[in-house]
Amino acid sequence: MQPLLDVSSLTVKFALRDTALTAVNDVSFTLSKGERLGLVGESGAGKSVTGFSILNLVSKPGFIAGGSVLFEGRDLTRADAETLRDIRGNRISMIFQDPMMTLNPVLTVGTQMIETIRAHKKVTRKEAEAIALDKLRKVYIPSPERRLTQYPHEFSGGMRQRIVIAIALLTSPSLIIADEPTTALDVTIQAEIMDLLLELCQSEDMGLILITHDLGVVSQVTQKIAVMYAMGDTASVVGAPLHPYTRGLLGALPQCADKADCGLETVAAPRARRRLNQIPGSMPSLSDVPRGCPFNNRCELCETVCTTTRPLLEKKSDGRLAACHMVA
Amino acid sequence: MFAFIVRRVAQALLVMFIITREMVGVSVSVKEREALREKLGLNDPYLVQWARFTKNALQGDLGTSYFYRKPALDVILSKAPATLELVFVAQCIIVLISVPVGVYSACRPRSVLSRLFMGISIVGVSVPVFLTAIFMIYIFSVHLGWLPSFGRGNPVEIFPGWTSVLTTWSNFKHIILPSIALSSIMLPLFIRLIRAEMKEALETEYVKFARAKGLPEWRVVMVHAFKNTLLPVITVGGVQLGIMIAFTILTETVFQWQGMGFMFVEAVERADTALLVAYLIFVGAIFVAVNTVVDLIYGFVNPMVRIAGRK
Amino acid sequence: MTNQNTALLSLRNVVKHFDISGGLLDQLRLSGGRITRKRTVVHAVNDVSFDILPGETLSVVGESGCGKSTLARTVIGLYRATGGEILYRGERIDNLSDAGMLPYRTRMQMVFQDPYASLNPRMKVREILEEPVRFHNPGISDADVRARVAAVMEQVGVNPLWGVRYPHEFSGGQRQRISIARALVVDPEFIVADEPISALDVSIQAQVLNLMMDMQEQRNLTYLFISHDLSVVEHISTRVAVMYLGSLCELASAADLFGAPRHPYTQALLSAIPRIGGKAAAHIKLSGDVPTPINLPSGCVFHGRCPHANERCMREVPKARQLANGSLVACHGVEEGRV
Amino acid sequence: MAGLLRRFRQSYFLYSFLRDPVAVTSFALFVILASSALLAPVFAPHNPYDGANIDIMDAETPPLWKDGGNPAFLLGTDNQGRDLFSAILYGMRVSLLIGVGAVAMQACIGIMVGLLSGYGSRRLDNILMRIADVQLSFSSYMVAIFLGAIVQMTFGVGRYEQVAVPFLVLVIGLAEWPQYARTVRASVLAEKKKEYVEAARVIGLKPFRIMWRHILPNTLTPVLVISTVQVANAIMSEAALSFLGLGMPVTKPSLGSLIKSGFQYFFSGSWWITLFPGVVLILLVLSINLLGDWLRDFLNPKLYKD
Repeated sequence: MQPLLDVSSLTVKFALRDTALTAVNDVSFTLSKGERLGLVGESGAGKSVTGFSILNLVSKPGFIAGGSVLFEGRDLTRADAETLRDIRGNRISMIFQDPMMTLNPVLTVGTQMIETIRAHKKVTRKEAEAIALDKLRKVYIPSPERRLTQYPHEFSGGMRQRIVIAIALLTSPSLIIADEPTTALDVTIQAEIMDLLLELCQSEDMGLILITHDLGVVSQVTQKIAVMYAMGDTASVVGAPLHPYTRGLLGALPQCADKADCGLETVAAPRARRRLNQIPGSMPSLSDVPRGCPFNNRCELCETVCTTTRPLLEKKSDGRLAACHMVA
Repeated sequence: MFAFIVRRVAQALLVMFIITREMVGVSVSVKEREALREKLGLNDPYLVQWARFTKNALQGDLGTSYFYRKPALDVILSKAPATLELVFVAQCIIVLISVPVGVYSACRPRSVLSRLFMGISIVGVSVPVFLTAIFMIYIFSVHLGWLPSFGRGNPVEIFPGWTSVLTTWSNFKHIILPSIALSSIMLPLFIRLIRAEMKEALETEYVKFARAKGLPEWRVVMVHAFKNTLLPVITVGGVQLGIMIAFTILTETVFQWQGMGFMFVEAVERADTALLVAYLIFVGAIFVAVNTVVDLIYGFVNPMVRIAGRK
Repeated sequence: MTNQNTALLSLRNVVKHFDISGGLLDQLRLSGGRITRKRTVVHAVNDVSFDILPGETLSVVGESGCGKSTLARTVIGLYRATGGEILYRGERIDNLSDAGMLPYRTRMQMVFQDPYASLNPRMKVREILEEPVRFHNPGISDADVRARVAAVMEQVGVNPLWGVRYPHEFSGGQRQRISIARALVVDPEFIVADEPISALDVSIQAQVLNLMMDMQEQRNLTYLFISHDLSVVEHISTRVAVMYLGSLCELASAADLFGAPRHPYTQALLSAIPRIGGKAAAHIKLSGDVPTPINLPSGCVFHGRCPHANERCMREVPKARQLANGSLVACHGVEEGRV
Repeated sequence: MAGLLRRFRQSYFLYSFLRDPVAVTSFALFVILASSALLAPVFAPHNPYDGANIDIMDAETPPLWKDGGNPAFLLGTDNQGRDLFSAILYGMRVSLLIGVGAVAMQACIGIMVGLLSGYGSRRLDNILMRIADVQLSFSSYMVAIFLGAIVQMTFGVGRYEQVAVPFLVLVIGLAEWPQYARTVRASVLAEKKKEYVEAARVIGLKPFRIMWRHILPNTLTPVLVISTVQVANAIMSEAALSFLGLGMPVTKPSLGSLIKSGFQYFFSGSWWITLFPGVVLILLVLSINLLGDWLRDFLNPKLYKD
């Protein structure tokens, strides 16, 4: 059976005056129907760009320079505008980071919902309104009839994100791409929204790509995790990470330094004042990513081969994928 | 809403106070000053003068024009329609051209046409109104002979006291050049403003979200982006309208357009102070009125202001 | 409550309100044909009392808008408290003039959240670091200033030779080191850190946290650490204070608070932290949203969302009471043994 | 100094300037115009201020290449027989002087008011901004025209000539300062919220020092950007006033008064008296506007993207 989404060797570049910077280099992953994937990385790792390039929505001056995105067998990187428009918001929906910025401040919530339905389905306003009300109930918005006529600023942050989720659900898509959906929200609200998202994905059998920097969130919601570092894809799973970057990242988390339940055997034994395991240096900027493995200048396992050859994502001994020369 | 109205009125009074205060003491010339002073009561303290002036002004008496030997307000009211008509037509030109051009060049910033528009607009900002007017007269009236070079033709009275050139073609021809000249200075500003705001709106998250929702492109541009662009454009538009009334002075001088601006320059030459004062007060009043209307429209377009007003 | 004499800093019923009603005109409202004057006041911090002991790290956690940053700025003297007292080693500092406050400026310093906004973009790093030294030590020689600044830069892990650069030439983590260095050059004993790592990436967060802990060890610093990240707080703190809507809910040692939270809000907050490998479904669901601090709920500020709220909670503001293990909890339910 | 020069030569500023042909061309144009204006006494073949030099018989001589042109007068003469080329150089000098002077004055008042208003108490801010509002609600032209009329009336045309330049600087300066005040105030308010200002307060620095040393340098970028546009506007304002007969007198002409003096002869055939000063005025304003445009794009990275 073919997967729902098959991203292979996706490369995204940004055109500057003289050169093109590579923002996403040769990223591959697949997602089957109803599956949930976490895309994790620090800021600048290219995870959001990857999310947008699935819908072919990379904003200028960015462009998809290579690879393919097969969705239900169709390559979206080569699809024409009409096909793309038909898939966006219909088969694949997106949820953005900041619900404050995502909803248009001068249009009512009702307008923004109904226009989405009518862009994809031949229905009357009345019917569209009924669908909108139904979805608002699904995301537990109280008194949805009244809410339809209100403007976004009349809602609280958590409510707004529920509305964005309701908009994503309008056309019953088979895949939702959520780009940091809870980063702008408070902890308690964040937990509610993640619960809601998980519940809806399970009940509607929707696929989910969750883009986030929070390993904790991802480990609770998704079945697969891909970790990105400086435009690359260093996929592995949190349970017992293979790639040195993922291990370092986990070791840097206070909750993993404090507790031993992260499945991370190799984290250095906590010193006197529970020093955190730190990755030295910082993420390279896109204009000076090192040759070879992009992580080599911060990696403690680095050898000569790492500075010359870029490691490819491959199956390691226990069947997991990792892009690293030093992991068997 | 209440605070808004109170503030507007207070501001208007302040503006009027400053105008009138500055002007009440102004006299005609050194020679005539002393004689006039006593007669007009200019030796009274300023506040007394001001109070008297304001009292008269509130009763519609802005003094008497020396030259016309008529109440200044009457003179102005007879000239106002010509100026307002000119401003109106110029404003129409600005809206009709700046919106499509601004939106287009924001959507396609790299296209040849956009660059051309931008190039023309910066040249447009750099040419003074009176030079545009002179050059246009030379080309279209003197050289080609297509359009009349000055005056208002034979305006038709459409209401009592309101004569218009908009009703017949031969009259309308008179307003073409002046209104283009008048719009020439503001048009580039508006194109650039709409383009800049539109470009900003096109890069917002909600426009990206609208695209991700699969909306047709025209809806993304005209509903999601353009509606948000309107807010700053309306605000600036209100201020610019006031400035445009000031520019009518130049335009009307070149085209000898029988409006308030032309009258103002004549009044300066004739040292007709009462008329000058009345003119400034009248223009100030128009300005305050326009700004109030603009604020109301702004509140109508922007849901956030509407809510704040409701509280 | 701890003895006043041993505390480094004591807050006594500190209140901070902001009047955001604007000018007189904005306050006037036309209601029912009559003009009324209405003030809009943000109740950012309400009646908060606690002590900070020398050498400890006291963290204040809470969701955005709970007043934790306002509290930090009131303590350091950026805001003037509306009510209550702040004592530094037993001396009142909340009512001092700028001149009177000057001696305390070298003893208390602050580290800010945004590494991009907290350094003046038009000043070189060296100028940024030298300014406080020169200001507080008039007549100090250039060589001494340089030596002091270089020593601190070395300590925080920024090469002193980079002092000639401007802030924009540094990465976020390095800037935060410079920001810490600026606080340290005057050799303070108490540092208020307002979300010092929340703008940084995870791998950089660890670097900065380690640096802060190292500095605390080397210089025997006391921290007031403001954060919304509970796992960071658990890691770094001696004691933790939880705030909700400007009020203190619970204050306990880190082990007690994270091991056995008593206040219903603390319980809900802790259950919401996404734990790696944990189960998502165990969240305590809170109904509704955080009310605005403009119109505070009556009684306990949490009653609208609290699963244990009863009639008394709506009526009466709970006082912080000390439990057997030394924790402070402000909850009628805990007091009555319901929770 | 040498180090500074080297740093300038390697700077991104110079690099992107040189890569933009429009910026380089307009800069060159501006330098040529400005230097020939400043050195007018050197370049100009005649002194238009010297009445002894002017012969009314030379009036309305067409430019050199037209029938009846006189080799002594490259661009012809005006209605009084002055050499137009010399008059333009001297006139441009007056225009530039008034433009730069007026902007310097606007900037001084505006920056002071903006700083006080942004960093001072809310009451002071309210008062200052209300004044600026009132000032703005009258467009600068109107204020200038009105004051011009008053001053000309009180001084009389003869004495007005002597005070014309300082008066125009004053009137255009006074008319437009709110632009600066608002720009500065807006960026002071934005900077004031930033944490580096709070950090300076935690150090214990005095408000004046924070305002001067920390906030002011960070508000200068927008000031620089509007300054170019304001110089162009001031030159245009002066020209407009002169065109209405309220600016520079014909005996000491600026570009605007040259255009005015030629206006009445324009349609009777002597087009050059208006055309040449007009073209120079347009070129001068255009070159400044283009430079300002480039500077704004350079300093505002958000706009720089396209």
